[in-house]
Amino acid sequence: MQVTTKVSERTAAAASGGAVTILAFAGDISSASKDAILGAYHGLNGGATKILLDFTGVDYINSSGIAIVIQMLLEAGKSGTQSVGIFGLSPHFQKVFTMVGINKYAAMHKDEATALAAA
Amino acid sequence: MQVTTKVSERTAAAASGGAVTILAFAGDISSASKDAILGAYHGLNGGATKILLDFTGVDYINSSGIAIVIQMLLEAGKSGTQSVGIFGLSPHFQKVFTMVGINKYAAMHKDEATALAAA
Amino acid sequence: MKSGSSVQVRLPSELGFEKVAMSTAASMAALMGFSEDRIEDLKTAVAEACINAIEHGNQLNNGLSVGVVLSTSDDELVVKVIDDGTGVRNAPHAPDIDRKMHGDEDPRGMGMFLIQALVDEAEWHQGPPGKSFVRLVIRLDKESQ
Amino acid sequence: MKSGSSVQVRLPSELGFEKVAMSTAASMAALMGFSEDRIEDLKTAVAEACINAIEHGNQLNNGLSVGVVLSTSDDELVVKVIDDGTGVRNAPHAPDIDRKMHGDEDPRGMGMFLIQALVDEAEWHQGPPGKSFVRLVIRLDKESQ
Ligand SMILES: Nc1ncnc2c1ncn2[C@@H]1O[C@H](COP(=O)(O)OP(=O)(O)O)[C@@H](O)[C@H]1O
Ligand SMILES: Nc1ncnc2c1ncn2[C@@H]1O[C@H](COP(=O)(O)OP(=O)(O)O)[C@@H](O)[C@H]1O
Repeated sequence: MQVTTKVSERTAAAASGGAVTILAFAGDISSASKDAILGAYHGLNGGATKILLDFTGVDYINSSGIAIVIQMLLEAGKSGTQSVGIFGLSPHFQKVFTMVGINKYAAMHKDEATALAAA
Repeated sequence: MQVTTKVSERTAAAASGGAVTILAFAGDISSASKDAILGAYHGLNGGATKILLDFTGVDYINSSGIAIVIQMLLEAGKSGTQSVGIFGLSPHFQKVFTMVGINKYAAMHKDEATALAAA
Repeated sequence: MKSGSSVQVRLPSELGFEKVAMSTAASMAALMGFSEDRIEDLKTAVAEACINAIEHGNQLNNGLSVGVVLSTSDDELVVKVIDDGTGVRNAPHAPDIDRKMHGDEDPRGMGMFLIQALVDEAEWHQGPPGKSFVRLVIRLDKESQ
Repeated sequence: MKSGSSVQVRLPSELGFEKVAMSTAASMAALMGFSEDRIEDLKTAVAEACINAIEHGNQLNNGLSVGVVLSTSDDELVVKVIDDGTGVRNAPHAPDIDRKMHGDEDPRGMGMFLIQALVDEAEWHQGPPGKSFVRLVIRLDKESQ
């Protein structure tokens, strides 16, 4: 049995002005998360150009779940207008995300404040 | 392999005046804790009449470990001069200590501040 | 998790390893959606059952192992802790703290009581060597004890 | 823990149960005194090895189970994850994030790479059914990766 992923959307103000859309994940990030994550991403309104992924509520992430995050970054990259940042990962998963190279396509921040300051 | 129990001693001021001796436990409380716990208790100087046991740093306690705490309370009871209080237990272990009746012989407090206020 | 999934663990008859069974049981209960409170109850019950199997059932004999079988059904988690002893003859009894505090009762002897108090069902079965076990049940619809 | 103690786990071939093996391994490593960092590394490696055994080795077949054997020696913890498949033919390769981001490489395919990157030793053995396994080692004297 895989634990479901919950995704909630909120907006915050970027330090540089303008709005940032935050997708906050809770539960596990695994192969079972595809619909939840890509569904939430596809449901964002067209104007969302600054996106932050909040992993604070997540404690288990496996490589199939990371592949879904990469899939989303690929789509964001294709859009040509969206930038995606990441925060709230534990030090272990910051290391894992860096090992697979995600940091090259999504800025990784410690927490929301740091992420908004850079956005 | 059983995890060792570390016991450290400190003093604090009781709300009612006078000194309180705090024995702070860390590690596991199991059958392997006998020497650490009773040793620390026997090593207290004779003037220590108000004693607090601090379980904040403990996350595993089993029934053999609880038996050692009871042994110490028995000796404190026999002394005729020592009172023992307990703080820092998780809600689960507060329940377990209450189930076996320890609360009848040692006042149980949420944290150090509450315990010192009552001491 | 399909109803009927089961996980088996074999532990050495060495004190300390009850913590491994405790973690396995906790993570299985978490998968099933039990609350943190109930998982804490289960952890203590499983630890006490394993300690008894290690100490009393297998008498700390290195050549024997303790079996832990965790089985799920729709609404309950059943944990069997199996040892190579001849089983428990006595029923669990509540500790008498007054007698303990006066030295009239062994300060120990609280394991079976805690097991029974913390889970929804606890049954001890005497059997031939390798077949004595205690069977613990916690139910999803009974979130408070 | 005596050197040479071992714990065995059998899991159903069902995704999600890798988390149970992960907890078992984590608690065994904690007993041995590994740091939290190293335990996190081990957890991810064990989870990925179990997922591969469940998905690729046993192809999610309910009738097959995944074996996890955790053995301690003085300074290392060895974890074998055994499935009923014919084993892995390919060596782990580092993901190429640029190719993945351009759709030229499957976004998946990072499990074996992570396993090898996170533990001190990882070896894949092809064997007859029930004998294919990956063997992971973490060492106590190597606290940083
Ligand atoms: N698995 C077992 N096999 C044989 N005897 C057991 C087992 N579990 C418990 N017992 C018996 O029941 C008694 C009470 O057990 P318990 O309440 O857990 O307290 P304790 O282990 O501290 O004595 C033990 O002393 C032992 O004689
Ligand atoms: N236990 C196994 N049994 C058979 N094949 C395996 C096993 N583990 C891995 N493989 C093969 O190696 C490939 C790469 O595995 P991995 O790097 O973990 O990524 P992924 O599982 O995402 O494909 C798998 O797609 C599979 O073909």
